[in-house]
Amino acid sequence: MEAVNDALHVEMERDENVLVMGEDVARAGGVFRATAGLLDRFGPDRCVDTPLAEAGILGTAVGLAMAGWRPVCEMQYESFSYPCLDQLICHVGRYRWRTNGAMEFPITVRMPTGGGVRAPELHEDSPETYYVHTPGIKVAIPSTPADAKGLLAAAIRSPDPVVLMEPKVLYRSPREDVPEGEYVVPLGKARVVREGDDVTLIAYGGMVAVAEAAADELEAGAEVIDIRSLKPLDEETILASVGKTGRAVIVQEAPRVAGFGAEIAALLAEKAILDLRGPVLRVTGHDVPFPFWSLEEEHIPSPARVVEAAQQLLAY
Amino acid sequence: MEAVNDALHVEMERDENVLVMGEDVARAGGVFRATAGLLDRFGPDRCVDTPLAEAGILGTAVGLAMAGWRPVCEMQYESFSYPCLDQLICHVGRYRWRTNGAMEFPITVRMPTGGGVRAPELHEDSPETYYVHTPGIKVAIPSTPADAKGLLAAAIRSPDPVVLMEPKVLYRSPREDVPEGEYVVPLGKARVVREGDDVTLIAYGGMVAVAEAAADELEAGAEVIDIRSLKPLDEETILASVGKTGRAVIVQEAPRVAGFGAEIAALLAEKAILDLRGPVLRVTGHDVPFPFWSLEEEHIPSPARVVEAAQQLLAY
Amino acid sequence: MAQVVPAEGDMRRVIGDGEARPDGEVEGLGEHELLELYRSMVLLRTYDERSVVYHRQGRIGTYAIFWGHEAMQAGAFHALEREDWIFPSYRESAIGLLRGMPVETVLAWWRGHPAGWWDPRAFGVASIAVPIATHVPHAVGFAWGKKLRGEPVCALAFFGDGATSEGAFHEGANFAAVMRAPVIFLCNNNGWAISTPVSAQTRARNLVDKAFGYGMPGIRVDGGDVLAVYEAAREAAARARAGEGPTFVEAVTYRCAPHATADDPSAYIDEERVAAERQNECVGRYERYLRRLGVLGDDLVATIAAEAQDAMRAGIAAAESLPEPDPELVTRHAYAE
Amino acid sequence: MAQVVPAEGDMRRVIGDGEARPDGEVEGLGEHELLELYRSMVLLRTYDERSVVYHRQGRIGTYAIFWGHEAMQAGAFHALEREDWIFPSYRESAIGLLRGMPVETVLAWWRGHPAGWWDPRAFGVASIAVPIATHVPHAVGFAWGKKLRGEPVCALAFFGDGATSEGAFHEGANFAAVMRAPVIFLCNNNGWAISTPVSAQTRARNLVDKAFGYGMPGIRVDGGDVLAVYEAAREAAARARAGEGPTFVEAVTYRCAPHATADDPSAYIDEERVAAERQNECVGRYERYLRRLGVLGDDLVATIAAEAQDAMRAGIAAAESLPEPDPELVTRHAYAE
Ligand SMILES: Cc1ncc(C[n+]2csc(CCOP(=O)(O)OP(=O)(O)O)c2C)c(N)n1
Ligand SMILES: Cc1ncc(C[n+]2csc(CCOP(=O)(O)OP(=O)(O)O)c2C)c(N)n1
Ligand SMILES: [Mg+2]
Ligand SMILES: [Mg+2]
Repeated sequence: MEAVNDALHVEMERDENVLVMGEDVARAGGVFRATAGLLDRFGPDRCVDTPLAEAGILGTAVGLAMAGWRPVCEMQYESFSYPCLDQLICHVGRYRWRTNGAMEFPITVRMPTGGGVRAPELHEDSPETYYVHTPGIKVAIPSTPADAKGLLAAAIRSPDPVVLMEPKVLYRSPREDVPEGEYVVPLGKARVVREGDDVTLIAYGGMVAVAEAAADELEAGAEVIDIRSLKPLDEETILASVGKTGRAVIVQEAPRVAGFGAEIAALLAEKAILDLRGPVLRVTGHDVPFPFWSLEEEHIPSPARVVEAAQQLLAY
Repeated sequence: MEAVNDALHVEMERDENVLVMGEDVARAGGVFRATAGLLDRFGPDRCVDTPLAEAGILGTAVGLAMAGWRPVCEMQYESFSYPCLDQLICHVGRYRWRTNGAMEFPITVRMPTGGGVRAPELHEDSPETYYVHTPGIKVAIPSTPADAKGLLAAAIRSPDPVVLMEPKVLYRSPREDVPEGEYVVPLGKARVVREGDDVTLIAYGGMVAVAEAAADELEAGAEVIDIRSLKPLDEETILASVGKTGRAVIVQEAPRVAGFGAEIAALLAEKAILDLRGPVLRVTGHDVPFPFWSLEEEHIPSPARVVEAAQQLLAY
Repeated sequence: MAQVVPAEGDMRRVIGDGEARPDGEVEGLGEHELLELYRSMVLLRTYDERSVVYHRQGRIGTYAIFWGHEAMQAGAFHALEREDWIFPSYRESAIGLLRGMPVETVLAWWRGHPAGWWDPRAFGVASIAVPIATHVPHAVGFAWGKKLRGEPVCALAFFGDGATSEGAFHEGANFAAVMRAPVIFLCNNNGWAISTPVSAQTRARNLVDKAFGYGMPGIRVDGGDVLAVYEAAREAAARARAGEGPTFVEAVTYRCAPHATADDPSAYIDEERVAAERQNECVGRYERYLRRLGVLGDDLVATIAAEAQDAMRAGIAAAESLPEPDPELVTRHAYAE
Repeated sequence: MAQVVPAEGDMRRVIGDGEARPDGEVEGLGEHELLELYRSMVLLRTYDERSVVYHRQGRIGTYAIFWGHEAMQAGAFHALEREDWIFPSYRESAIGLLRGMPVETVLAWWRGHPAGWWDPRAFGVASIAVPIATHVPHAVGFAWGKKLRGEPVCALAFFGDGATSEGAFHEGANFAAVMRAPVIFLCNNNGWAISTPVSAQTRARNLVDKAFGYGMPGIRVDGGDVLAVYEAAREAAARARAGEGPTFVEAVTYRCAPHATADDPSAYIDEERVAAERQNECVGRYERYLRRLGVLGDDLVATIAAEAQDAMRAGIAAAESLPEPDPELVTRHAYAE
């Protein structure tokens, strides 16, 4: 969280066209404190508390971009970004194309994502599929504080609209040292979290830690890949790893059907078919609404479920 | 189109709780004439011209369902359904679950879908992924007039919310004989359009005709499967076919990344890995906004592109 | 009479200040009804105060405090008939108690336990709406649907000042007016949307002015005056039942507690104003009114308080003795089985 | 002066009827400006009538007719400065012509050719908005953004009566009022949203009444009176530049043509009303006014008509001689390259 706040300070300092807007981002500094201090530092013109209307936030951001600004919109929770899907699909992802590439729409949409925080309903969704499937949009999801800073910087500097989803579990992660000052993690590059020769565990966001925990438990050598940038996707890194291990387990918190894990599986079924020594397995959330939190452990993929899938592959 | 109109007449006749609502559905009988005659036949209480507000249409439909109605909402074009994604995700797909299964929300959302009709932008999208990925929602897409009637009847009778996407190209298809009176095509059953032993062409909606055209051109025996019901999905029929042919080409008009075709590929990568004699290939729209119509043939999968993919597999 | 807008600028009041402003009275309310209103307010107040304690004790999760909004909630509630439906936001999470919903059900909701869901038909209370304003069209559709069936039922939707900025509120309000749906839009203007003051939410003089744009009547009342809220809601319900369509009621309150247990208002709120508002809180105002009227004394006050305390003690005990939810439950109820 | 609502019920008019109602005049408009307004109206009228023919001839695709809306469009346009931006709906597809956009560009749009896209910065005209009301927040954000930069620029958004039912309109209008964004909301109330009459769209007495709920001034004008529209828009633009924020202008017109070439209104429209409206169409009204004023005669009428005809002839020729779009284009421009 400090990492996000740090990135915002650095990027607003660096480019006076960067403007932060959203519900409760100024006076309160954001319900997760991501925008704390920006109002005092950059003033009410560049850190704006908006009315309570998400589609209005993203819709006016399109106009702000037309006026030369680089809006960074905060959606208070991922589920409250649903009202702006209309603007996102109809305009944010299409407007550059609509000008034959003449105009840029450097809009960043930040939102917390995922469960595991014991909150009421609609505070724990993982809606990345809606964003990834939308043309003209780029999507990134960090799994470490450093990436949270670096990917946000990349998103803000990107000439294209980027949806940056910040896992809530990450907000609670222990302060880990994050590079000082300007720090950019380019979009489109996955991260090999740890190397291994026997099975590839592919994850992103909050599921990276789950994959790592599973890797710890496995006897076999597990390679853990953090996709990090869902769109554009770093196919190379994924294919190289599966080319080596021949086994892939994809971990996704979102509901299973048509989740982003399916795209990874489809990629492997198309480009790694000869490498695969067994089925491509997905460990995902169920095709149900995210449950009441007393049941959330049953829904969110656990290290045990990932281990089970990996062992099934290793024994295949 | 007559098939849809026929189904609405039959189902409204059969169940007095069925209510049709939407923009221009009553006085004008729908911009595609799908609801023609309903106002005269069933009166203004059961065929309602609503204000121009899609989220309002679906949001009030939730309340109408609570009052015992079975609303059939028309979205004038698929792209104009985006404003109601918020209601769909937050409420339509969740409310039954929210009552521990006590209450039913038998809401049908009809919308035209797909391109090939030389219309201005945002009249030719294929947004099924947004709906299929949403828990609590069922999705069906007919490829024939008979299925258009039967699946709509099934949707209206379903205790669960169903999004029914009607390919616009189908509206223009020659009047083909459709079963008279009550006719229901159960959700969850795919259709084997034609049998073949060498390669399976998997498609739905407007792409089924493309797959058939490709099958005509192919020397080899192509089996064409019309998925028809995307959720629930008839895995059996798909797996049986690929088990036989060992080769699969998936045809999808929507943008490629995280499209529904990826889910089919993931299914095969998980459950048909030993059957596959080559990669699972997807022939899809590009990851761009649906183009201006002078270019639409370049975007929509063509029989030629499908043939090329199939031949690549056969030569693999 | 509900005036066709532009609505009166000042707020309607019934309860006096015990000094300059004399007490009024509401026609048709006898001693019994007056005390029922009081009981409801005390139950809500007790529920709220206990919940904040339970949260501190880690016995429930994050909780949306409604301290000071009891008059707005109870006043509106008592204007309804049993068949009427209520569409609450998270801010009215305990409104079901007034319809006999078990305390443990509401506590279970805040404990993240599936026993916190109920069948809306059992109480005429829809599920607690978490996404702002999205439940407004539900209330409208329900009311419209009942009207189509010829049933003399109306719906009441609770929402806040911030909710009026959402498209969902706008579309719902417009549908209601066009369909002449029997709905009461009860806007709890507590001055804040988390840290955003109503002055940063709209330029309208008053939120009730929004009614004009929908061609519906609007009433603005002192939301801390349970009798004024009751009278306004009763008037709106009468219009609804008479087929005259929806009414917008702006109940002016003040959020003199944090937005929720997770919130720290010190960064943005005026502590003095909060202190003043807490001084003038609605339960005390009504209690003093009833005492002036002579229908309430120390004994009854004590009895009613004790009843509420007992209900809460039993409720939390029941909630805490609920069995752990069956893990199987996680995959159920999304679809018909 | 823009009255702070509730807005006047009747419409503002300047042009008389040549009989009982006398002609008025607009301060600051000399003969040159009056004729410029006329030229713009004739160009728009010619564009529209030719387009309907081109459609019948299969030379363009489905087309949204704006016959009878020329006064509303030209009047609003001429109240703007060159730096101001216009956010049109499909109904104002040709508004760019008044800023020098080539006729073939607009025709290419209706021909489904990528040459139909333009760089909004080149003309201060945003892309044609297809989804109803969703461009309203764009205009607001642009105006707000320019204001933040201290540039004295305003934005004008055209939208219809039906658009006022959408959440996007509501959220945009509210943002504009709160941010005091220099925006002109130009609502073309032509009585219909395809087949839905405005009476089924809202219960508001007049659409301009909606301004009240946003705390912004509203003006209601006869949309067939180009001078009345011009004056109202100029007044709104002045307020915007003076930092006084947005204004809602309801231009009352009538859609006396099909919604689009694909539409057959016979099922729902009152043909007599249509005939009457066509009788009283806006170009003729203004032409008669200018003749009464003595600034326009047969020769000039003929010249201006010929100019417009020539522009269209050249435009369709240029559009039809555009090379087929490069197939490669289909995968381009969604992302930076
Ligand atoms: C669509 C949506 N956006 C944002 C939120 C986060 N949120 C929860 S409460 C709240 C403020 C609501 O203010 P108001 O409508 O005045 O109601 P109050 O909390 O004051 O009762 C916000 C922004 C939400 N729940 N739903
Ligand atoms: C969000 C959205 N919903 C539906 C449509 C389909 N549609 C096109 S024009 C129209 C009617 C618009 O009426 P109005 O706002 O009065 O503008 P007018 O066409 O009269 O200029 C509709 C419903 C659309 N384009 N966008
Ligand atoms: Mg509030
Ligand atoms: Mg109109």
